[in-house]
Amino acid sequence: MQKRQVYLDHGATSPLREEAFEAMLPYLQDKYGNPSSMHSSGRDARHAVERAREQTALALGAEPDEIFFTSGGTEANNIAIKGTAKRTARARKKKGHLVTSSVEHHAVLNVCKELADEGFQVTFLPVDRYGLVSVESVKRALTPETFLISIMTANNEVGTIEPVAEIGALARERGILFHTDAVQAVGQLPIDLRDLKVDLLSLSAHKFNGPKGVGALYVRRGTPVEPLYGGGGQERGLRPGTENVAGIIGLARALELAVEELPEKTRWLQALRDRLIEGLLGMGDVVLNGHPSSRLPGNVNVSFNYIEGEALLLGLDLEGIAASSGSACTSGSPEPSHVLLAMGLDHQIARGSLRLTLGRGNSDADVDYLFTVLSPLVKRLRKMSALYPGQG
Amino acid sequence: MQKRQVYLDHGATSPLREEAFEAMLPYLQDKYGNPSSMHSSGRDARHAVERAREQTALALGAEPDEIFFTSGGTEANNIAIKGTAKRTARARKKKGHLVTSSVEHHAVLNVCKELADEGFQVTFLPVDRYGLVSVESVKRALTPETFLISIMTANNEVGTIEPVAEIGALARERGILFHTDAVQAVGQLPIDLRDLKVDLLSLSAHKFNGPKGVGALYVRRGTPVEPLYGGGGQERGLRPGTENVAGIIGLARALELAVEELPEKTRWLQALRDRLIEGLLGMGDVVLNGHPSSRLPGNVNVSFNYIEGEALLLGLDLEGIAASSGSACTSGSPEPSHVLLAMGLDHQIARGSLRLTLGRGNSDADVDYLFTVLSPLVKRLRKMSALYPGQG
Amino acid sequence: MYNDKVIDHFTNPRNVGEMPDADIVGESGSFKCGDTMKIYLKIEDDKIADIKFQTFGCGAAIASSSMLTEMVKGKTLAEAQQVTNDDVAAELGGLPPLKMHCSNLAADALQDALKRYREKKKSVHP
Amino acid sequence: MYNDKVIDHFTNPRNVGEMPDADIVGESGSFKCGDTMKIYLKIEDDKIADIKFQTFGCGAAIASSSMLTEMVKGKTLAEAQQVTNDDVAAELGGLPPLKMHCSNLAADALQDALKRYREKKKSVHP
Ligand SMILES: Cc1ncc(COP(=O)(O)O)c(C=O)c1O
Ligand SMILES: Cc1ncc(COP(=O)(O)O)c(C=O)c1O
Repeated sequence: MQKRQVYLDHGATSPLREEAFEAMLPYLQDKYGNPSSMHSSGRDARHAVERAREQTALALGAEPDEIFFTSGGTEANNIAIKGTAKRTARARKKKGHLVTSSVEHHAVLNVCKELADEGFQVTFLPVDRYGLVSVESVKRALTPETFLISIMTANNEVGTIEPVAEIGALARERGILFHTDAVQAVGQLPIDLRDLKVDLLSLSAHKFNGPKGVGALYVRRGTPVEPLYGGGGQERGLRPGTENVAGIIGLARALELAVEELPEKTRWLQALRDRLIEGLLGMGDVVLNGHPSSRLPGNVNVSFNYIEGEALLLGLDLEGIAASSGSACTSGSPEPSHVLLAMGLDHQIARGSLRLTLGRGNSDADVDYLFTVLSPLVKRLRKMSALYPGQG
Repeated sequence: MQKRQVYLDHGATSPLREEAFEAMLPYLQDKYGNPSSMHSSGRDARHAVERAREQTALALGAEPDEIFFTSGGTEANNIAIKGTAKRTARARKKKGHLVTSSVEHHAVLNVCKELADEGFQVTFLPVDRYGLVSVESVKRALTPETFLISIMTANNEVGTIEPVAEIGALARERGILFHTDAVQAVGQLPIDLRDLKVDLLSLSAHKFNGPKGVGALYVRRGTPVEPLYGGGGQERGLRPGTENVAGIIGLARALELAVEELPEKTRWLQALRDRLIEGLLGMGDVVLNGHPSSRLPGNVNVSFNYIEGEALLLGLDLEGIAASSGSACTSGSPEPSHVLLAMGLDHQIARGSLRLTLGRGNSDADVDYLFTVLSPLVKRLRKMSALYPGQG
Repeated sequence: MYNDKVIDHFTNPRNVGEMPDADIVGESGSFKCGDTMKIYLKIEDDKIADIKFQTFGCGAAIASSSMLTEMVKGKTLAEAQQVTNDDVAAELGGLPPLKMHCSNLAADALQDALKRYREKKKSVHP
Repeated sequence: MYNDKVIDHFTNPRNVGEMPDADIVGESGSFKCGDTMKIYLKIEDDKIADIKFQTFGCGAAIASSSMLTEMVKGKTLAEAQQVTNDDVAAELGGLPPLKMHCSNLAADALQDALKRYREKKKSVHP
């Protein structure tokens, strides 16, 4: 008998949706031209890439010339932060100051740490117990040398939605660049760059049912940013290299659909999420991590007291359920999730975290199945635990 | 009537081969896990990526832990050159010297120029009229500060094969790192990293019938190189970001097959190439660019006196033939190909260049068709040319 | 990349060739990039009675050359003098932005011919 | 990631639980990462007559705990003293490299128990 498979890890990556796959197909088969070639097969490819740029721009409320395709969210973040740091350092002839938070993804955090090593001033803002960055703390951190604020739109682990509209307004007022890592937010939250005062925004296709290995960086017109790579001038020099044509087309199609379906999807996703949270909290000795309301519609993150997260994941996996955890043992690092620690959770609670990220294709039946599997598993692991007081 | 389509631009990009496409398919459909996830769908993806790494290593005579997947040849070159420069500068606490050639691809040339701007010493070696770098000139350029030599395996425009075995031996003898941009060579020339004294080697899948937007960097064990991006630690930290799983699998499958078929393919490709060259030279007032014998089996590059290359391309394109040119007008830059100029061609001859790159799927019939179209086109354009002396 | 009209003028250029008995010959070109155009005019009653061109250049350069000759054939010299590079590109229905400069040589060669013609007439009838 | 034997010991761990009448209890754990194991021994004739464990830790830690108890149950104290972390991992048929350290707590807890037992005996029969 085929075991039931339930995928509750859309925050890690999501299945490529059929429509995006079909849009990509011709570009994996007979439409193989290089967009830089001037012959007709090259022009077809160029045309397709530029159409994808228009679709992407439209979906975000941007202009096509503000969209730069990259190989993913990591690259978009690196270009946004290092590219503005490089440019600003050159223009001002000194290394300035940037502000970020302590709950960013490693693709922001490690970039900022490297810049700090190179002599830039970096402020890593603390967060509250819900993972929220306060606008006040951003304001207090600013100095005359601050050239960039980089705060994520929504957190990948605990789903907390940061006050980027307010931070953007502050940045604009002070003439400081504002980058937001929206990798988890795009396709899950409404984003309109006509309103949002953001200068740079990163996204990654595989988080919204597009293909892996392709992303984009939005760069508001006039934003000073330098390329990190030298090469043949593709993406108007900001990201040279032969374009991942099929990937770009898949990204644009997936994004277009995600944005179109967003209101409807948000409704059912949130309802499913809330049902899931309620059920989990009902299991006892469980705490919700992240913000109770300012939270991604698909994100659930809880900690099970007395249990280690990897053991939970393993138990779920053996029953066909895919989830993730902020446990140190899932990352091979000695420390559990920097996000949970930054929120002030103690080690044991941080290690007992379970992240369930819902997405396209999930249903009530999946949640039911999860409960069926999880209840006995939690009981079993608690009984086994050296920390569990409720025994004997 | 469908016009005949003849693709003679395999040097720009090549069609994704069926077998590679089929190997990718499951990873674009239901095998969508993130290789960093610990659940079973993540482990499947991890397993597939690591198998692809083994295949890639095997095809090149390398060890799996020496292969790092990238988003293409451009990124591989950037990491190889900037990554060693960064590391060496840090270790030696000064900016050293590197040696490259004046006929490298822009993904090497522009990187080296940027390093020069940053204060590194860079020697851009001249080439002879065939585009060859001499080992003697490399030797003479070396200084006690030289940490890297970067010379391409084969030139993308004129197909000239550089003496990388000798340059590698020299570099090894002197304790200097050697990088080679083998983007055009992999899948066209036999490469065995057990013999070749190369420390870093770049390749790009779409040049050997793999997908676009994925490549690899070979890094010999112990080679000091630093990542350029910060992020989640993928590719053992050298290239973080969620892996382009399908792309990586397509790369490995295409490479495996290209290497397997190489002896057979080289034979027919070379024969076709030589027939093509002979026919072109027979048209009169045509010169062969690049080396007559030390040349990629699929590369033909000729200049038609009195004709501008873009006009040729356009004429060919209108008859369904895809080719490329070193003409300035194809690149939108004021100067024709830096490669042809470095070889000492005068502007007019450089602008009249036509590159025909043969590959998988081409046949004698394609070459026949080319001649049928090209002869009258060349006559017509010459007759129209303000430079043509043979009129009136 | 190019529209149908440009392709038509490239494939079937009008007024191509030399004109051994031209009243005046104009030239244009950039020595840097090497594009070169020669324009041959036959002038009767201050009108362009016949016109021919030869061009070494890309598709846009050739099409612009052809277009220009068609635009000014039969025109008075005064009218011809008004024709600019932009007019030629517009008459072609537009050119890709990167190719705009390639069309410059056409009107330049015409203006060169007209200037020479005026100078020649001046020296003949002082 | 884990082999079948590890999965089996994780899913059906042997000798789980408390032992209120244990002769000696051992503990191990890293306060840093928070893995913790308790081991309970019943000792008769210098042999491990019964053994139980409780573990807070990942799959590898739990499986190692279970494996260890199975390995030493019925063994003499002298024999049990020879058992190392590597033995446990080997008996499990290997662990992923990144997980090797997670298996350390099992043998550590046993050795802690044995050491305490020796000390306890010393203080009883001086
Ligand atoms: C918030 C956030 N930023 C950046 C990334 C990196 O994106 P990618 O792995 O596609 O490079 C991720 C996902 O891994 C993410 O969740
Ligand atoms: C010699 C050479 N190096 C590097 C590259 C860059 O590869 P990619 O465009 O895949 O990044 C190319 C092809 O464009 C090439 O021919």
